[in-house]
Amino acid sequence: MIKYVARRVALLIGISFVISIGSFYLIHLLPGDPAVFILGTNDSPANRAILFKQLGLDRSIVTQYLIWIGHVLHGNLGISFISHNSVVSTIKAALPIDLEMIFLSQIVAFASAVPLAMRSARKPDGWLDRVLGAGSFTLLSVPPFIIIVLLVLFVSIKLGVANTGPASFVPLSQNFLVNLESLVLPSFTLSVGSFVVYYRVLRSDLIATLQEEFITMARSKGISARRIMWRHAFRPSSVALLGTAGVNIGGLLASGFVVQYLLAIPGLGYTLISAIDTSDYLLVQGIVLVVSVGVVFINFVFDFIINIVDPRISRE
Amino acid sequence: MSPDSRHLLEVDQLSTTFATPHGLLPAVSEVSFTLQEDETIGIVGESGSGKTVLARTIMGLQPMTNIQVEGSVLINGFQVVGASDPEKRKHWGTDVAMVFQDPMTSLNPVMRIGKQIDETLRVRLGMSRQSAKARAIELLTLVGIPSSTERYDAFPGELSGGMRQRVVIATALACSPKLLLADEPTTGLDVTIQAQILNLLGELQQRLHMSVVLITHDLGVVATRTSRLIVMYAGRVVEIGETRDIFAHHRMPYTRALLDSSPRISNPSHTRLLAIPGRPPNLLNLPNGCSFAPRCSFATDQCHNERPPLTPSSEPGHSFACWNPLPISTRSEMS
Amino acid sequence: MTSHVPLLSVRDLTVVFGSGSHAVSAVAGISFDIFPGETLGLVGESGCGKSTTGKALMKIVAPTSGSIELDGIDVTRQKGRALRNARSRMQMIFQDPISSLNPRRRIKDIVAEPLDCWKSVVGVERDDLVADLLNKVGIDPAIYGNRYARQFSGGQCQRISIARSLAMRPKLLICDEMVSALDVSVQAQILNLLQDLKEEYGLTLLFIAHDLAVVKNVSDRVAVMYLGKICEIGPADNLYHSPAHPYTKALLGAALEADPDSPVHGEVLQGEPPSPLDPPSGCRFRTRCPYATELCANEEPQPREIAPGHQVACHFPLVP
Amino acid sequence: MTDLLAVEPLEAKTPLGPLFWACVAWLSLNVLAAILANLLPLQDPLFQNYSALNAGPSLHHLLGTDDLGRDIFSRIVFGSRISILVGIGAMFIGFGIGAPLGMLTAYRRGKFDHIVTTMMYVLLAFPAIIAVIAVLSFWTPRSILKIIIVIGAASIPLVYRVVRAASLSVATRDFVTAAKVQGASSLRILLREILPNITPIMVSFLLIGIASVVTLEGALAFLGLSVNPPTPSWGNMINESRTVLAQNPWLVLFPSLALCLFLLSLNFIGDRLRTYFDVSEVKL
Repeated sequence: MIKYVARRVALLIGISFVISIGSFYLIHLLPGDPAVFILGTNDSPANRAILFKQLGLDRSIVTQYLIWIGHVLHGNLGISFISHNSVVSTIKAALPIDLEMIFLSQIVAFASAVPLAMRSARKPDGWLDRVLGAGSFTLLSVPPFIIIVLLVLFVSIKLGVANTGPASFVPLSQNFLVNLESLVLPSFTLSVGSFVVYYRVLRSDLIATLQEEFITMARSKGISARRIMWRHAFRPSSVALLGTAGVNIGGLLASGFVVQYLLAIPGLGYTLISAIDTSDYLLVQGIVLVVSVGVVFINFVFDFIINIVDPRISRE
Repeated sequence: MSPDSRHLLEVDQLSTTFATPHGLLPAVSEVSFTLQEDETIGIVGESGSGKTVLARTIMGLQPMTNIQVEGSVLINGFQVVGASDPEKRKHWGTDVAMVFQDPMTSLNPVMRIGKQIDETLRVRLGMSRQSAKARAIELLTLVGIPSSTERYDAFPGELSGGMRQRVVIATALACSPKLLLADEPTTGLDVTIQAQILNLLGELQQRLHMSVVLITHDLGVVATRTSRLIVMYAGRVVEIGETRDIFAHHRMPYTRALLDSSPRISNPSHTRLLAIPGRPPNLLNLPNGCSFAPRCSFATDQCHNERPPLTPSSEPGHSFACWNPLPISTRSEMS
Repeated sequence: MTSHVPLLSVRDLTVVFGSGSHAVSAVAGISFDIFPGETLGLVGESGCGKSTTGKALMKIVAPTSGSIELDGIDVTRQKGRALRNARSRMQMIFQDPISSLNPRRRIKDIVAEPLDCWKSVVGVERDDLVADLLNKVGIDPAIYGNRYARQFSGGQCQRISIARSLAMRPKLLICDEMVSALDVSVQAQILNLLQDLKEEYGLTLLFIAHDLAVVKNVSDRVAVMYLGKICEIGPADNLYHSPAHPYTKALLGAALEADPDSPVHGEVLQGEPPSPLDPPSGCRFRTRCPYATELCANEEPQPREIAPGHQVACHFPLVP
Repeated sequence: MTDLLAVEPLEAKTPLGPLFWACVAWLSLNVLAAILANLLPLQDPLFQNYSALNAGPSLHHLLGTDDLGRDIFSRIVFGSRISILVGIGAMFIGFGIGAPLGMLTAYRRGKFDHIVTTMMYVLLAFPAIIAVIAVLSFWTPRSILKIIIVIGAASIPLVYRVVRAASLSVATRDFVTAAKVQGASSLRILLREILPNITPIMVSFLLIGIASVVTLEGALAFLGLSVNPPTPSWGNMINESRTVLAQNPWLVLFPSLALCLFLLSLNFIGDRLRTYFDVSEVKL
């Protein structure tokens, strides 16, 4: 187990290293002189000197990377020449909104997917299973950007529900209830995609597990159906669910981008798209780095949980 | 067979039929037999003979959908056929328990073995956490698991096949059942381990006064360890009687064929086996008469058209289902 | 019936899986000969290395050291075309009949596969040969030749496997647990078929199985393996009648006969085989052996002849 | 004895069903319309009819017009070209590189497999969508070819993983060993023994993969990171509609419907094929 964790940590560090190289190299994808793009309209000799010092643009590419990663490891992602804000403080302001949205959506998704998958698995091909099967399959084909547009169209515009439309976001620190209201549609949109995937994965694994011999064995001991479902079937069936959830977090961030973009919620996605629009390349680079490492780290945490849930995995 | 001993298990005209997309599949048809206290009965048959389905039907473990069970199964006075799951739960574990074929799949892979045993004790007997644990360790010792206190916390994956089967037996015995159904308990285990497990089952049966139904495809397993024997073919009992009578004076050609086609250690090498041609019938498409007729060298028109009933032979309790039985005192080439 | 020049000669064969602290010697230095026309049975419990031995002979797993000579030619270091060539003189039949055949191919193509690989026979001649092979194993090529493998039962699949393995007219056929997945009645058919074809094609067989009765039935000589080593090898009737190694005796004592009058084994071998990761010093069987002494722990017993052709690796062989 | 060798009938498969064929028909119609868009009697998707701004469905404009008076029906047909082109193009790259690599490593095993699989695992951990957005925002100016290359490259590890897992479950079976033993060459084993057994799962994954790529392209277009207006695509039509959501809901409903039906057909066909060929033993 310790060996397994050590191997995973090594892999995590390795992947983060690869991500840092990728993020670093992004600015060199710009055609021509990166300084021109980064400085944008603020291209003056003075700014140019600051930028060259900050990024070491006149040095070799390896030295540039070492300078850059040195700054990054000290928590310094540079200062945007477009907005004149530090990249780190911009990210710090935006990130909690994404986390709140993801948190809310995951609670809804798990709380609905787990019990429904259990009921479906108990009677595969029963009416509930058929309805949920067809419904979840259809929802699988509706991208989040369509869901949110339709929700805004029907809920905010046609029904006129307050605090749900575009630009109605209120920060958590300002007003808790209004904040929740303004996040209902975005979180719901994110939870739909998650629910569909979690429900389908857990349902099929539960059905497979319930046919295993050890479930028959548990029944023959005289244990109730409910206890068998929770104590015997759920845990071995949840490995794929947790794996999917870990991978899904990356997808959630992307869906979050779309939702924030439409509703002008100043999370990471909205910030990212605005930065791309205003050619604020240092900010884009910073967000890409933070989000990528964050997603990889979340995956790592899920891997770790899976290991605790199913001891067979680290034993191989 | 003293007349005053009780019948612990009474199976009467039991049939189990599955509804499949390809039609009705009669896995078990009109099986009847009884079992006394402390007795061990063997059920032998090849794959598709219905022996495993029979065991599960006796337990009442079959799923409720797409299945039709007729007849009666009385265990210690409890009617299993038609009982609801909550009713059956009260008698599972305490009246009847089961040992499954594959110890690799019959234990929960993500639950410590001790927990799998004391779960039964706590749920069924209402024992406290501590006393259940103590009892579970006792049971592990009883089935011959060395250093059982440490093994209590092991996961099934950390144990060998033989050890796992011992754990399965310990779990089955947790509530001291009166009847134990053992479905191929040693298939897949090595010969030396198989001998250990069979000896263990024999010992426990005597010590705990259980009745045992031993289901297997291997005539060697039942030869010395059962007092009576049932031979099944295509879901039906084709011969039943005392084990010695079946081996020595079998009347059904299938029983003979089964004995003749098994290789034996006592035979000189390169002994030509008397193989049965063909293979077991498709249960979805059974012949009208005797199911064995298409492979039988004695088959007549009657065999192909009319199903033979179980007919008593000369020994008490010995019956066979055949229109053209082997003459009474033949013994096959084996001895 | 057997000549004195072995067809296959194996010396000090070892197969090691993994490396470092995870190294497992699945086969730990075994030597034996197979003479033309005979059947050598190889028995042992799971994990003893008998299947690995068969795979190492076919070079499906790479032997770590030792030599394998087929017809006087060392095939151990052969590679590429020379190896493929050597393989056509040795063939193998596997345990799982269903998994041995590609479910998406017609059986006549499956049987023809070796011929197509080698382009040895083509056109009408090829089709005739395939038909002949299928007839030999009791499958009518006109009716069944175009069916897919997944439509056949286990016994039938094993027949098709046999037909395929005979296509290149191999000298040596390695049968790895080929009947253990089959029902008794079907198993007897396959064993009889194998016996018939062995005579017709003049085959030499290495018959690997865990079932002592089956091995006895088909073998001229039998080798018993335990934890990667051969502990006893000798003529089948002789070895079964008077086993000299305590393990052979225990194995035979634990075997079940379909006879109510056979003795119930009172004393069975206790414990389980030790982990091959960390085998015992000296004799590998000593941890379960009732006769083990200090000598057994200190010194590994070497095979020695106790009767003509009967060798045993034990310091204290049982005398009949 | 031969007369007793009864051959089992092939397991009667449940037919693919009318819904499956309806999806195939719908998909074919989409693809055909996209290819022949220039030849069909459609209005110019860029022509702005100022006399009919934000008009609802009518005989002249079957699905109405947008805020610039452009014909929605025509724009949907022309917009499908982008989605279909990106979907097929990206999967061409993904399968072209990922599939042979996956088959090879699964068959060969050993060090080579270990290195490639670890590398792919690293790439897989990198959130693909963010990588795609990042590269597209820096690699300017954007073009449809660049979008195809970036999405295609991001899909390689996914395709690799699926194909390798499928090949591995085949390569470890005895018939592959048997072929080796009979002297078959590696190429012959890959093409004759392994490929036919993984084709069903590859086809099914290809369809579901195209659906995912089309969704991703839609999201990129919605964020304004795909092809630039005025060239229509399903994603940027939905994007443009959001400013006039209250006035003209048709503008969002029709392209959304077109996209969802397209995705649903792909997913449904892929899913049905998977159950039809019974490839459930290989986990995706």
